[in-house]
Amino acid sequence: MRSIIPVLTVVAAIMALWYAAAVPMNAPWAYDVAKRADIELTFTDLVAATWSQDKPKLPAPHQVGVELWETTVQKNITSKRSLVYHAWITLSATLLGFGMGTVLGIMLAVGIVYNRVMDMSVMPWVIASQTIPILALAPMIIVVLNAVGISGLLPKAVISMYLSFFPVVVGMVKGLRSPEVMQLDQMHTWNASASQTFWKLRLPASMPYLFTSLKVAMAASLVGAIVGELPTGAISGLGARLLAGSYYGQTIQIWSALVMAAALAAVMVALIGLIQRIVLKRMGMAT
Amino acid sequence: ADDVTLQLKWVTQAQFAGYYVALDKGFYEEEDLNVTIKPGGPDIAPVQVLLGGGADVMVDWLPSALAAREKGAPIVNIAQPFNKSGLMLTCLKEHNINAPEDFPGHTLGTWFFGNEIPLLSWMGKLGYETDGSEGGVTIQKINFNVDPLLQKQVECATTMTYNEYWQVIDAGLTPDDLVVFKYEDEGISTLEDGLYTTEENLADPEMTDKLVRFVRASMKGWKYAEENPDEAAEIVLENDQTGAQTEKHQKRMMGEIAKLTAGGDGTLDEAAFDRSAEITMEGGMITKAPEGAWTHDITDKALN
Amino acid sequence: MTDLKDGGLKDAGNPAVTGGAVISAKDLDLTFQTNDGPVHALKGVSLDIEKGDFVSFIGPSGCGKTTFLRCMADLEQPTGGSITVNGVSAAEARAARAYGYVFQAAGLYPWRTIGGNISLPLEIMGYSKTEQRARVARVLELVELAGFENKFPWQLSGGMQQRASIARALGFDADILLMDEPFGALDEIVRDHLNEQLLKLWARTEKTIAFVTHSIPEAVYLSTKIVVMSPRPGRITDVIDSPLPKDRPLDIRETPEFLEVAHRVREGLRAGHGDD
Amino acid sequence: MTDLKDGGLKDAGNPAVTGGAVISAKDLDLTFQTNDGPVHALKGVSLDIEKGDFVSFIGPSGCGKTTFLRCMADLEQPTGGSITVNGVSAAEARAARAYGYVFQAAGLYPWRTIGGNISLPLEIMGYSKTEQRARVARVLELVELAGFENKFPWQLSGGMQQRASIARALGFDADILLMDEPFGALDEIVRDHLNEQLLKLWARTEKTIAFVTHSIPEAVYLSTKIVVMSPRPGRITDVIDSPLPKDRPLDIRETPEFLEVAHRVREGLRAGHGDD
Amino acid sequence: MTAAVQTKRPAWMGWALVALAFAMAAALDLRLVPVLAIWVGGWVVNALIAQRSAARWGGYIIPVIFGVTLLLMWEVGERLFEISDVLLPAPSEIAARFWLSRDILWVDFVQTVIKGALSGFVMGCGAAFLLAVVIDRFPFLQLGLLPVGNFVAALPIVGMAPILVMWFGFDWQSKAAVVVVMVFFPMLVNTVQGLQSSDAMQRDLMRTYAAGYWQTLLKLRLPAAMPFIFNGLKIASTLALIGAIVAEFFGSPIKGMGFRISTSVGQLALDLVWAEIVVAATVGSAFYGGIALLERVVTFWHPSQRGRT
Ligand SMILES: Nc1ncnc2c1ncn2[C@@H]1O[C@H](COP(=O)(O)OP(=O)(O)OP(=O)(O)O)[C@@H](O)[C@H]1O
Ligand SMILES: Nc1ncnc2c1ncn2[C@@H]1O[C@H](COP(=O)(O)OP(=O)(O)OP(=O)(O)O)[C@@H](O)[C@H]1O
Ligand SMILES: Cc1ncc(C[n+]2csc(CCO)c2C)c(N)n1
Ligand SMILES: [Mg+2]
Ligand SMILES: [Mg+2]
Repeated sequence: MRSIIPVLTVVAAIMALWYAAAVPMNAPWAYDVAKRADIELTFTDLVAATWSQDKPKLPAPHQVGVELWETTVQKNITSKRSLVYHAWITLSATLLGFGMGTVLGIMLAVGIVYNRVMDMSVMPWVIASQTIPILALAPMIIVVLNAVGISGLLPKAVISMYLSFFPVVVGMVKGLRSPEVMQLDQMHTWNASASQTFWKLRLPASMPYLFTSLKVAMAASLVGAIVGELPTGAISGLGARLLAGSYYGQTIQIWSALVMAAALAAVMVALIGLIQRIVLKRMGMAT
Repeated sequence: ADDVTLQLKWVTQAQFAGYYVALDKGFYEEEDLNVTIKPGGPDIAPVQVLLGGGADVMVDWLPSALAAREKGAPIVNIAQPFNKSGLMLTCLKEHNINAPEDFPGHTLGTWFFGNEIPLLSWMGKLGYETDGSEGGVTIQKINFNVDPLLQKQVECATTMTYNEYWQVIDAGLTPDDLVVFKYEDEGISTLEDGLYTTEENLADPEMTDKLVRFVRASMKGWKYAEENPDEAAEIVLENDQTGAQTEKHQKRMMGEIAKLTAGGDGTLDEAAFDRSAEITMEGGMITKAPEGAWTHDITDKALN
Repeated sequence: MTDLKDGGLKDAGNPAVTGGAVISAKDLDLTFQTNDGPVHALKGVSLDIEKGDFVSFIGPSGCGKTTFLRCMADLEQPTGGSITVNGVSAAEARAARAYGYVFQAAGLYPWRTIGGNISLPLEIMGYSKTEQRARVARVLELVELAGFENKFPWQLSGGMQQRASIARALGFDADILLMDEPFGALDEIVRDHLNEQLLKLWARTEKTIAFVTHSIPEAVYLSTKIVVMSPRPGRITDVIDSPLPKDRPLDIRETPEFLEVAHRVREGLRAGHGDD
Repeated sequence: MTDLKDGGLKDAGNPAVTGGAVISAKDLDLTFQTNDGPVHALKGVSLDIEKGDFVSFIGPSGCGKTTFLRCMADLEQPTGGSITVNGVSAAEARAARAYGYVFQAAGLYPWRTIGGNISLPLEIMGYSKTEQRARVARVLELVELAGFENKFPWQLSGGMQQRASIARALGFDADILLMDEPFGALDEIVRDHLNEQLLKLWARTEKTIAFVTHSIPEAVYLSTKIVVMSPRPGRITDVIDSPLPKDRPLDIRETPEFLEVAHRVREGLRAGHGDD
Repeated sequence: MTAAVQTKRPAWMGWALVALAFAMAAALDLRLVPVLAIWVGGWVVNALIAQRSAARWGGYIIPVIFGVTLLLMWEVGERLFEISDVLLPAPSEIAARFWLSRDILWVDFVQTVIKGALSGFVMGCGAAFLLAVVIDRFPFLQLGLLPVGNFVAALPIVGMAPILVMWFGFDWQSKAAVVVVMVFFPMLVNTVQGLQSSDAMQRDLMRTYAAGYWQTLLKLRLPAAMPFIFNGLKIASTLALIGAIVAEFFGSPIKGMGFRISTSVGQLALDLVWAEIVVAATVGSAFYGGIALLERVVTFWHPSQRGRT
């Protein structure tokens, strides 16, 4: 709560900067238009012109705001022109991919922690997999899945999964290894089985790491869903909006889709944060 | 009903009105077909979808189809609804480019994905280097929109008569501010939106039969669209799932598209094919004249 | 506490006890391989601990006390010699849950309450819920932490955490207790109190206890046998049998016998230090 | 060590010393606001420490010993009363680098070697490189860690780390030493040795020392004055002036005077415990 | 020690599982059998090595064998299942293309990695580091900037890239800008957290010395922050390369890895696409590995570096 004033200050500062930047960035076009119409621009004319272009290089905040308002509040949410509808499409792929990525990530992490061969062989390849540009792979993934008759939500979710399992693996390997030697020795003195050690020690000890990586994974998953929406053709979802906006030079539409995506990510991450706080509190680990 | 899946080369827009009209007006149904239309996008190569089994027919441009064929993809043109090219190069007048002689020293933006071929052939014909060296031009890869032209990052940009050109106009420029070079006029046009399928499909009589019916219904759709452009545009808008298209733009696009399909019945014009293949070869996209890359079988059966 | 002894696992490690020592180490060697050469943590260590013995280990830092205890607990594999616990190998004794171990640091799980921490080994060993509750209550009483059952470890002072960790090791019926400096973090008064309690528990239950400490008075006050160790390589330099009676009020510490034993231990220790 | 005293900053905090106590607390209050209500860590604490005094603080866990020391060091702001150090406010004294502080835990920086850790305050206070080297060598000698200069903290046992942290506080010329249970992790022999060394240093340099401990014999052996504290709220319950001479061999601990003082301290402590 | 906690399952259970897998594969498609056999073979070899050697070289050889196993499965599978080269080329074809196109790959590498990724990485991480130090000094900024920063960091790169290309032009500058945006916040957040990670006692110690702000920063907070800073650098290293490549999808001069990948897909030159992917993965892993190595040197004192090899 105490951060409200600083946040508002920073937001205000960013808005001011944004408005200011819009002027020089959109000015060349404004001058062009003026020249063609053969009029001289005063400074106020210029500012007014740069903040109200149809296809600005940098739209003014209020333009994005108006577009957001018109495409969310003023549209029926089942309409194809509603940003909420597209956000929902993207969100469903995001959540599915996030779920799959989390499960895959945890399974890999358990394998790596419990199996020496996996520990030594898998990790470098997991890292390498993340250095492959996903935008190059995404179409192939879509096509291959298409070929075996899978289309719609799942291919996008697979790409989400591809991006989101990585932070989970890294975090969970660290987390599952976070119990101290002494704590493991204690389990040993009680002759606890491997599964008892996992459920009663390694897993609870890894919780803080899990939640931190889940937050990163959620953001990555959203990016994955959007990337997955590009090569499936501009069908629907925020990615399609970005794409369509880009083909028709609709900067404002791009920006509003962007802001929507960021807001979506922020909400989901905040949700994970909330769950984290509840779980860690019940575990007595809240800070 | 028999299932047929069509893979488009681009997003849902009036460029593909014929197919959407056939779907919407029940022409496919009349042929006992159950057609699915898959929109395309920038990163999807329809050939891959076709070969991967994700589609039975695709819309593609001839140069990229020939290139794919040479790469080992056994695809064949079965019909050619577009008999004119809509490709052109649009320059801002302020850069003083009024004729091909003025190109040297300027930056020309084009889409890649095979769309650069006609431009490269053209430059080759004009005798200009394309690497930005003295006396040549600079070729710049641009995204699929006209921003680089408007932002003056390039001086000329590839546009389609039916789409990007009008985006330039919508941005506030007038035709007087522009100089356009139509590929059709420069004698370097290649065949655009045609229908392609695999050799494997053609070897299968059942499949051929489906394709015959598909082409017949599609051409019916095209003719309907030509005659009722506004209604066709409405149908396209209804099928656009992004909700990003505008009515004004699609109606105008349909008007332009009709000019490209006018006068054709879907049968491939061999002369046009040979010319396109030659230009593609000059551009270096293929190395030898293609063989068996087209067939009249389907159109012959469909139209009689 | 006596009734606890009737619980489940008491007999598990007992078969061979009648025959000899509860813990018997013969010529034990343990060498750690480190990057700057081997460290001889234990060398030629032999010791027999009889049933009901209270044995203290004392010696300078790094002399191998913890290592020796860990060998008994099968937490460390000796590189030479042999060790048996309850007549079987240390590993088998561990599998039979023959001992409770109190580590040098408290090591409570931060995500479990004090009660949850104490019931953890009970859960693992499969005690029933009601049995768990009963035992937790009893041992909390013993270490004077009743009422703190639902607090989390970090809500307690260092000394209280240490006591909770002792309670955890007492919760189940092991005949052997291995304790590594359990009272290090406590002030003198609390320490005296716990010393008394431990002696009482030991007298009542006839457990066998191995106890590491840095405090000479504590070692003398508690033990029937004091083992003095010396470092580099870690070895036993002296084993002192205490002449003190089994029943020991706190003020026994001012008797001449006590001071005499303490003096002997101090001399032994000093000798070990001189070795360096 | 005496020659160290000629170094740079000796006079910094001295102006008012002649007038009165080196450390003077008057009616000190310190209340921590926590989520389940205020904790009165110190309440109405008044104490004068004269130049050259060796004052020990003893009391049950949580009675405010550490808090009191932190107030002297300007690491904690009292919520009431006043405290002066060297006649000026604690903050000014800190700025003048009037004291060295040994924390309850060693707190060495893991990325510096032992030598690097000891020279850290010297770097900050602007000693020359050669001076730094000389001082590091001297204090390492003092705590018997010569030869470990280039080891990293985690390569040392707990006791050695503790000694390094003591050495760090001795490296520069502060007239006041504030030590919070510095010998907690050490075994009896080493502890005795360091007790002796500390007494010698104190006698030689006439430093003023405030020293927290849990051990009654240690408090009695070292101090000219023993302050017994009691918790909830933290306050001083007894101040005992030691009748022992300034020159104290180790075996003074077996004299009746010594035992008499120890007894008095124990009684005071016990009374504090009874309060709960 | 800890390894002993894991109970050993009898060996026959493992073999029974393998046999079952083979039976199932054979039932599905006979061609799956050799593919599976390669997998099992590679696994067994690795298991043997892992058991034999706690030694260092095991750590290098095992991932290599694992990778070779995957490649072999790919190659054999590709041939057996007769997958079209237009969909997925075989590793041998990719290798051949790699060799033939060395000069193209090199030009692309310079354009994308050196000019785009590296410069963006340095600028982004450098700026984030400096801002983190400033933020750390002014808690007001920290309270305000970090939540907003998290929001900005969530802006999907595929949306940002075209905008940045529009702003900064087609050449490497816009690629660097994309990289800067991508690496900025992970680095910022990690550094800020790192600068706060010194514990209370370590800071109190500095207070007792009446150390100044800069002394505390240099001698305490920065060293203590290093593990976190390296975490940030590691994340940034993989992001940098991806960012530069992705940005090229949205406009570029006619060279660069992203350019090549996108145009080659259009031309169905999938072997060249994969050759570029191989370059990207190799460079990315090497970059990551280099930073991990540096981390080991700089933060040798941190428990995570001391404990495990
Ligand atoms: N895991 C290990 N690797 C290498 N050396 C070790 C290890 N554990 C202990 N040592 C070394 O073995 C010797 C004995 O250590 P041990 O912990 O048994 O001492 P200790 O008597 O318990 O000391 P303290 O009183 O400090 O607890 C020491 O020199 C120590 O450095
Ligand atoms: N930062 C803090 N916030 C809240 N309460 C605190 C804080 N620091 C200390 N206390 C409380 O103040 C009281 C005195 O603590 P202090 O650390 O001074 O005790 P101590 O006498 O040094 O105990 P010990 O012997 O365990 O070191 C305790 O009850 C403690 O819980
Ligand atoms: C894979 C691929 N994507 C886009 C185009 C170019 N193109 C064809 S139609 C069209 C729409 C014009 O409004 C565009 C941009 C292509 N040839 N191949
Ligand atoms: Mg020990
Ligand atoms: Mg304290």
